Amino acid sequence: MTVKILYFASLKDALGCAEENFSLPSGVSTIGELRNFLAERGDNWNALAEGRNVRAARNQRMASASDSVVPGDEIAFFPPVTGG
Amino acid sequence: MTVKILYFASLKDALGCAEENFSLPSGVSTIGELRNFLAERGDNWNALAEGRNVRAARNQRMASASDSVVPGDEIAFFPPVTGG
Amino acid sequence: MSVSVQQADFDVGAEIAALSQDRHEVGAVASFVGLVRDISGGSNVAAMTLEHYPGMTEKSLEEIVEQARARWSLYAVRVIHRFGRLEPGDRIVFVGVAGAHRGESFAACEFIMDYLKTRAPFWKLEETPEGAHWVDARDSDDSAAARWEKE
Amino acid sequence: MSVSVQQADFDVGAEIAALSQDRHEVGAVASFVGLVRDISGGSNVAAMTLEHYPGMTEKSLEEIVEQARARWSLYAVRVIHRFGRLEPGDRIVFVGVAGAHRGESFAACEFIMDYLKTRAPFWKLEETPEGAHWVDARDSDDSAAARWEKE
Repeated sequence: MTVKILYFASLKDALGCAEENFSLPSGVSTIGELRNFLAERGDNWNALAEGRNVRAARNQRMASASDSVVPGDEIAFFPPVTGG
Repeated sequence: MTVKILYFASLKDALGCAEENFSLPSGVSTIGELRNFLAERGDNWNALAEGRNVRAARNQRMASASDSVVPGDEIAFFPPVTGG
Repeated sequence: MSVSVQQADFDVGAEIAALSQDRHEVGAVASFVGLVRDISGGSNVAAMTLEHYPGMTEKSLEEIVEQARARWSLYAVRVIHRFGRLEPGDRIVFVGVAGAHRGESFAACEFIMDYLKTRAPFWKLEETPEGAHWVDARDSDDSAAARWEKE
Repeated sequence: MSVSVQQADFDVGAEIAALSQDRHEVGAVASFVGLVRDISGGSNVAAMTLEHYPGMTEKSLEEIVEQARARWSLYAVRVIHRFGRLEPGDRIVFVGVAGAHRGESFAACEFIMDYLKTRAPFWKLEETPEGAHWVDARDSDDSAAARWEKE
């Protein structure tokens, strides 16, 4: 019933967390719901709050807030990309 | 009172002439007039006739029919370019 | 293999030559090399570190290449993106596209760079005299990518 | 020297590297290599000979580079065009442009190629099984060059 969550770049630094295994609580079934749940952890986790410019990927593909999250997924949150 | 005239590529082949020194006759003072005069030489020279897709340069810069020709000029006639 | 994500530098001449090697139908190779600049937003940059998302990086680049191949008729495409610590003048990224004619090669090369800039998971951390900081994404990169949606 | 007209081949990797050598303000090098194709208008091409107008060729290429430099802020530009007999797979032309950002480097590189195709005095004579013939200019090259007039 867990998902793997990865954080990158400035978001990783702000949260002090690169990776965690997370048990999906009831009521959390989309990327947007997961993000809101994590943002409520307090302290630095409001870096994930609505209005912050955070992007998400599900199983290594860009995802939107309405995309589902199911156990076994690899979810990632990160700032807009700046490679190239 | 002469100009140097160069011919390139398919035009050179059609005329059987790469280069000539040419005495400007009276009444020939523009690129267009020079081209018309040469086209009247007969035989293959009608490759220079109006309607044929011929470009011109004066002193190594692209020129139009109304540009002047004066003694000492280097004039060139050639087909549209196809390099690159 | 058309996509590589690596720490090592690459040989631009060899990569460009490979795109037309034994393919005499290729008439046009357009390519792009992105380099570390020594200045960014008015600050001197001593070095930068490129972080990426291993696994997703390769997938996203391959998807971008597939999209380019679906839009244009291309004979060969190559994308290399480095990660790790780089200094001013160092190469960051290479994109090379081989086609029959220049219009499609240029368009596909620019398309891949525009999409890479907004969709491939890389992030730059710059070291400046004021300290290290993450580079902000540029709005101009979003609009560069967006123009391909309209066409 | 930014323009060369020569019979000899050139080293693409060295040319691209030279565009950003000791210029750490360069972030984007766009380049183009044109090659002899083994097919043209449905005929097999065994070889082609590039004729040019010595003197005017160099001047016209230098003028095109000046126009690109007037339009965009560029750090370095390089144009090499070969003449003489070339075979399929051989390089014909190189255009490389170094700028701060990719938009201007891509645009200037494509601009130079489009203008070169319509304004630089080169002509191609192709050898095919049906004999040698001069290549006709393409209308698409005129329209490619014309689009820069409007912008």
